[in-house]
Amino acid sequence: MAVMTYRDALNRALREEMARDQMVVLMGEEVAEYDGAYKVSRGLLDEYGPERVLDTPITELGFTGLGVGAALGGVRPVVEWMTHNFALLALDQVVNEAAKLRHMSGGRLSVPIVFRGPNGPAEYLSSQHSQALASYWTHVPGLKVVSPSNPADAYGLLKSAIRDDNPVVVLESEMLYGDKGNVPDEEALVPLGKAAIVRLGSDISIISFGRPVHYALEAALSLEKRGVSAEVVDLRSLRPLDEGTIMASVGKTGRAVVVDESWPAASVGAWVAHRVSVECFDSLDAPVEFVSSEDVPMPYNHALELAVQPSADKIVASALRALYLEE
Amino acid sequence: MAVMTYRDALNRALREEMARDQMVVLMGEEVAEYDGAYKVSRGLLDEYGPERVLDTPITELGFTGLGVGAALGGVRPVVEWMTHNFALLALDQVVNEAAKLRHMSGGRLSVPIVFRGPNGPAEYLSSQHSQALASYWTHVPGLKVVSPSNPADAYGLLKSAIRDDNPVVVLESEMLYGDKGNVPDEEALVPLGKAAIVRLGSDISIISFGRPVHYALEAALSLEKRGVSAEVVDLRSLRPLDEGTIMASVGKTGRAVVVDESWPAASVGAWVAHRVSVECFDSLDAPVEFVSSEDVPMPYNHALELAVQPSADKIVASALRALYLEE
Amino acid sequence: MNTLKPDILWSLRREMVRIRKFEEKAGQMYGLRKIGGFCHLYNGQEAVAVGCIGAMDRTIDKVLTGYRDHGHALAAGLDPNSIMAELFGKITGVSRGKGGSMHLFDPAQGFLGGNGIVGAQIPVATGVAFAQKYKKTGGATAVFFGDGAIHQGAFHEALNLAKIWSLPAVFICENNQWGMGTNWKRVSAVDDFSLMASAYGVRGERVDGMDVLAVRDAAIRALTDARAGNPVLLEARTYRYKGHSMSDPQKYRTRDEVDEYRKQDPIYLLEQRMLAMGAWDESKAAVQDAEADEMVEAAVAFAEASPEPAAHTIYEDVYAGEPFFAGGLAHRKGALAWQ
Amino acid sequence: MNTLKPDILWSLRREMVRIRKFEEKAGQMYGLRKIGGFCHLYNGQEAVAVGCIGAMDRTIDKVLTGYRDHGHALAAGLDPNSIMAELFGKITGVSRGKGGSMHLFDPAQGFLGGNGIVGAQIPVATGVAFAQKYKKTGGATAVFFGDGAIHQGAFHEALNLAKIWSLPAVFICENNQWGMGTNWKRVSAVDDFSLMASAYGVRGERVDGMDVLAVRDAAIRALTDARAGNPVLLEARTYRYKGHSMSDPQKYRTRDEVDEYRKQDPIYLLEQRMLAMGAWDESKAAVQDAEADEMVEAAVAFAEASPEPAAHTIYEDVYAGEPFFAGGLAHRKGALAWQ
Ligand SMILES: Cc1ncc(C[n+]2csc(CCOP(=O)(O)OP(=O)(O)O)c2C)c(N)n1
Ligand SMILES: Cc1ncc(C[n+]2csc(CCOP(=O)(O)OP(=O)(O)O)c2C)c(N)n1
Ligand SMILES: [Mg+2]
Ligand SMILES: [Mg+2]
Repeated sequence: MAVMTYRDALNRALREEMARDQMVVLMGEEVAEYDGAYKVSRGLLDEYGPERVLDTPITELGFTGLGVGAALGGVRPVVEWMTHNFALLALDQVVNEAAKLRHMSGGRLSVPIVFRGPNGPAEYLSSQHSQALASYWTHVPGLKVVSPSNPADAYGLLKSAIRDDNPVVVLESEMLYGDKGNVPDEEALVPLGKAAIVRLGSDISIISFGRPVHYALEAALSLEKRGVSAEVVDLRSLRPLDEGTIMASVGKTGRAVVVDESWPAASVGAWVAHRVSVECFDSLDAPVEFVSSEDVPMPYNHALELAVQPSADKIVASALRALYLEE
Repeated sequence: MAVMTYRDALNRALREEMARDQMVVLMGEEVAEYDGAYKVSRGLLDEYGPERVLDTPITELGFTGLGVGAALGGVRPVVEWMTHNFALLALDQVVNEAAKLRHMSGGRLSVPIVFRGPNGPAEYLSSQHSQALASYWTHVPGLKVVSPSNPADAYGLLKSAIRDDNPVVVLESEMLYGDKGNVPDEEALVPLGKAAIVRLGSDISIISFGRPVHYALEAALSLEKRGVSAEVVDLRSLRPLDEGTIMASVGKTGRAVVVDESWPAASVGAWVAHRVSVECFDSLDAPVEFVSSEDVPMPYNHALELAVQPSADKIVASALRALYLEE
Repeated sequence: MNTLKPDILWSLRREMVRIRKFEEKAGQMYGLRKIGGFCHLYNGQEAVAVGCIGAMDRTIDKVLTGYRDHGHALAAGLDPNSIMAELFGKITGVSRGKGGSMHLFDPAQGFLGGNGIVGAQIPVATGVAFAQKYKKTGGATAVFFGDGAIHQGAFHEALNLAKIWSLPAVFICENNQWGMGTNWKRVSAVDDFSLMASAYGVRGERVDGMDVLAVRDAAIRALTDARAGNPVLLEARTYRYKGHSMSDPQKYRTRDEVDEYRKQDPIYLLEQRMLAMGAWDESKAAVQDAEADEMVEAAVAFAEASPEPAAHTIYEDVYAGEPFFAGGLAHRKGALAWQ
Repeated sequence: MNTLKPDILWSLRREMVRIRKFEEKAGQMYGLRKIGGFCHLYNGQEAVAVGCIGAMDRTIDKVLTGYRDHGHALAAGLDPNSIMAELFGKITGVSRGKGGSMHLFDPAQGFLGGNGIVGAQIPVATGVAFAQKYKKTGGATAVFFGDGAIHQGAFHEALNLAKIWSLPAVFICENNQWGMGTNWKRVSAVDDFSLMASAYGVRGERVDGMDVLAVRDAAIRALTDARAGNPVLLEARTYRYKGHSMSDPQKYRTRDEVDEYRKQDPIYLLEQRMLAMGAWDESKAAVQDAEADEMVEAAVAFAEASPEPAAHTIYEDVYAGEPFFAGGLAHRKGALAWQ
């Protein structure tokens, strides 16, 4: 086990997969000479050269589409979006090309590609640069979607994503890049489609993914002080969704809080909450609580932007409500 | 009351609003000389001239952004997307510009614009041309979203959308353009944000929007034959969502089927189902049923494409399940 | 050009006739409701696909196009039976009945579609060229798109990428003068698309798209440049005889305009050329025509006789590996109930 | 150019000095963590905003730009106090603390932002020009964007639209030679962006972006053309002295390169010109400098003294009319708990 940052864990995954398979290339804005806007690709240009680590112009639609074509041609591209906010410009190539080419061709084509970059609120960036866009990808059949919350998962999920023969979207979190955690010394893939119970508990299940998993863990600690034992489920994979793990947890606890840092309507969190309400109808002792970001664009002012997002306090309040322990 | 098609009702709304307000213009691919790909704008070029009815090049991002700027400049553009499928290319301008400019400017800017066009499955078009994309717009604060299911609502909602000072997305349905219905002779606006009970019932609430409302009504007839009284709620407006009407209906019936022709995950339908599960927790006698399209891209083959979509039969089966009357 | 061997001329004619007859039949079958949805015919433009694709090395080169793709698919050597079966939505279709007219594919023939989003194939094709360069296959990629598509941002982004990365790509704008009901001049700031090449430092060339030999020559030059890492933009000035798709009443143009272009029909033009060169043979032509008729009839018979796809195939071809379903098996059961 | 009245020269100098000093102070305040996030300074590029915007008719013309917008905002006459307050995230900021550095706006000054999505302002500005034409205001719109932004599809689509609809728009590419850490030549197929104008049949012109008088002249010509319905593309070759944003370590370039450009500093160049023309006055310059210092100090004092926005303001400015919340009031209560 080595302690490394989320950033370095992603870097290690890229490095190892590029060493393993000559067909893996990395492309995106500033990934090469600048070592990545968030330094995820640090050193890769030096190690693998300009043919495999490519700086693109600022043309999200163009280079995303180019990646899709390269995948059709047998290359296994990792396309970095500087952030998911900018990927909205490339959405058509992901939704209408990457996700559908296998299907439209009756299975004759394969699009082994990874789209990755930071998603979700950062700090002091206002509304165009601080959005959690998981739902845009999770909505779409033909894509797989993962969202690691810690370095080991970042490492293991990115490796699995690169080896998968489907287009996989990786939602990283800018605010987690500097976070440290244990990562196995040996190669350790995390399978796509498997959630993790990151804290065992018996009274309530807190279900989340990405950065808010940390708020959930914080909330669980607070709740513990009040005598409430909270289980925390880290979805890790949003598509496919590991319903087995989720429902087993809620089946046991009888109560659930779902946490998603995106806007509430038509979100991944609301989808998970809906599925829990249906599948655990008979075991639920209270309505499923849902903590999302507020239904507003992100403001620049720091106090306001914190107020807009989920927090440990909001999760605690929701959990207490679900437990009918509201103050 | 006059009987007119959904298409003509939209046409009438455009015509009247253009007559009422000089600032209303219509732009999009083929809207002028061709009278619209689906003939919604028939005759408007002749009536209002090429300065107010403009054929654009096939540049969804460009002309959508141009519309946003025109709205900032005091014009009230109606931007037609030939279909919502192609609007994915323009998504950035809607989500990052239209929806956020008021907010980012601290309320100094106003973006009075309507984006409209057919959404949802058509026939024999395969996966790039047959998608129901309501969730992409409904997810986003700063936008309003409506989805008329009949000519009177098409007329009244489009008029309200044009008069609203916010960006409004109108989801029409290609398969409904030829449908006929009564439309009042006098001007009749339908307010944004109000659902309609289109059929009264007491045993179960079927909640839908757009084209599947017709399947819901069909299902209600079948259910009636089995002695089940189904209420049908037509959401009409997805953002804001009329939770009052929805919850009152389910509060009364104690059972709900939500129907959405989009893919299930992170969808509007799942959001509505989630909200019902939470708000009606104490009155629900069964889990909320959700009938969506299958979680696959749309195939070309007609039998397959029908199998993928919601249908009256699927709704009936779900309703019976919710009533514990499953065969 | 005049030094072309007669068998090449005959082969160009053969390909064009096959396409023409296939499209006529497709139109008929659409009328009989055997084919549904959008069906975009290629009549009039045959010289472009045949001239370009005929000049390519089918073992290493790749072709991509838009939704008006029957002609390119045939020129690329796809099985006419499987194309027709695809138009009929049958399981024996090139895309198993999932793609239909707009989405023909056959990677074995280097034919990668068949794309319905105007302009979207341009960056994708640029990526295919990237893979060719990366894997050092020696191949080049030709991508076809319309006069309407050239204004899409995707074109601009892709050409810049192709140039700065020296990709083996040939960009072919088939200017058939109409983008649906819009005459190209109404939506274009320039009246010669090959001019746009200068914004990307690539060579641009305009060619008579009704003249298959001129197209072939231009394609050979372009492919040579592309293989050397110099992408090229070609504008092929051509014309479509039929409506935009089968449902288009064509009120935006006159019959005279169409007739004017029919006088420069690409098949007719080639035949005149062959006659002038002394390479014409009436009976050989008749045999070609009869073979094309047979091919088309056989394709229809094959499509008719082919089975519909089974209901469970809706869950296939979505993912490599195990399929999965949002919302679990309940949805799956619901859908299969119709069978 | 040499016939310019001295008061115009002095006013150009004043504007550039104000921007330079404002940016220096903004940099300091960032260091003190009074400002957060991305803060893109304009030092070195002052001649572009001042030369162009100074040539505009502020009663009818409009300006849009990207995220590097302090300079344009000041040149457009926005209140420095409210700009600094915005950078501090205060309720007195031009955008009520919601936009921050990248999103300055003041429609009263014809200044419509302040956009964070590279290239997105180009179609929006084209639409503003559309409104000017539609409403016959006589005004024109200037839109600024970087050497990185010019490759975006949005540029291509917008220029074509501006030309075919004869919109009064001036497109100004501020080629400061770097898009973050990427030298413009590495991602561009051409080495002169004004060439790209030919793909849209518009006039293109390259101008020395360090020379405020040259920029002003080019802008006057361009605005005249634009008002007549002929959009123009200008490339202003310039340079940014600071990192891309405050967090950029600038490893991609040498100090020598920066120093080389500092020798052509736009303020210094103008002063030399004034000296040569006999229009220089040391004491007048000192007064200008002192006034700019005072302006900046006052702005900081104003920003410091201004209150933070109240928590409930997160729900404001989202919709015209009544606000509403997906998920109802529960969410709303949750958020307000922090206060
Ligand atoms: C992005 C997008 N916008 C609009 C459409 C609808 N559409 C299909 S074909 C077409 C016209 C294209 O014209 P052109 O590029 O000249 O090709 P042609 O049909 O003449 O071959 C349009 C507008 C689409 N399929 N995709
Ligand atoms: C669509 C989009 N992609 C990427 C970014 C991240 N980004 C912000 S500024 C920038 C560089 C832009 O360079 P240039 O256009 O030359 O402008 P400059 O910063 O030099 O003024 C990038 C890549 C963004 N904000 N938007
Ligand atoms: Mg065309
Ligand atoms: Mg730059």
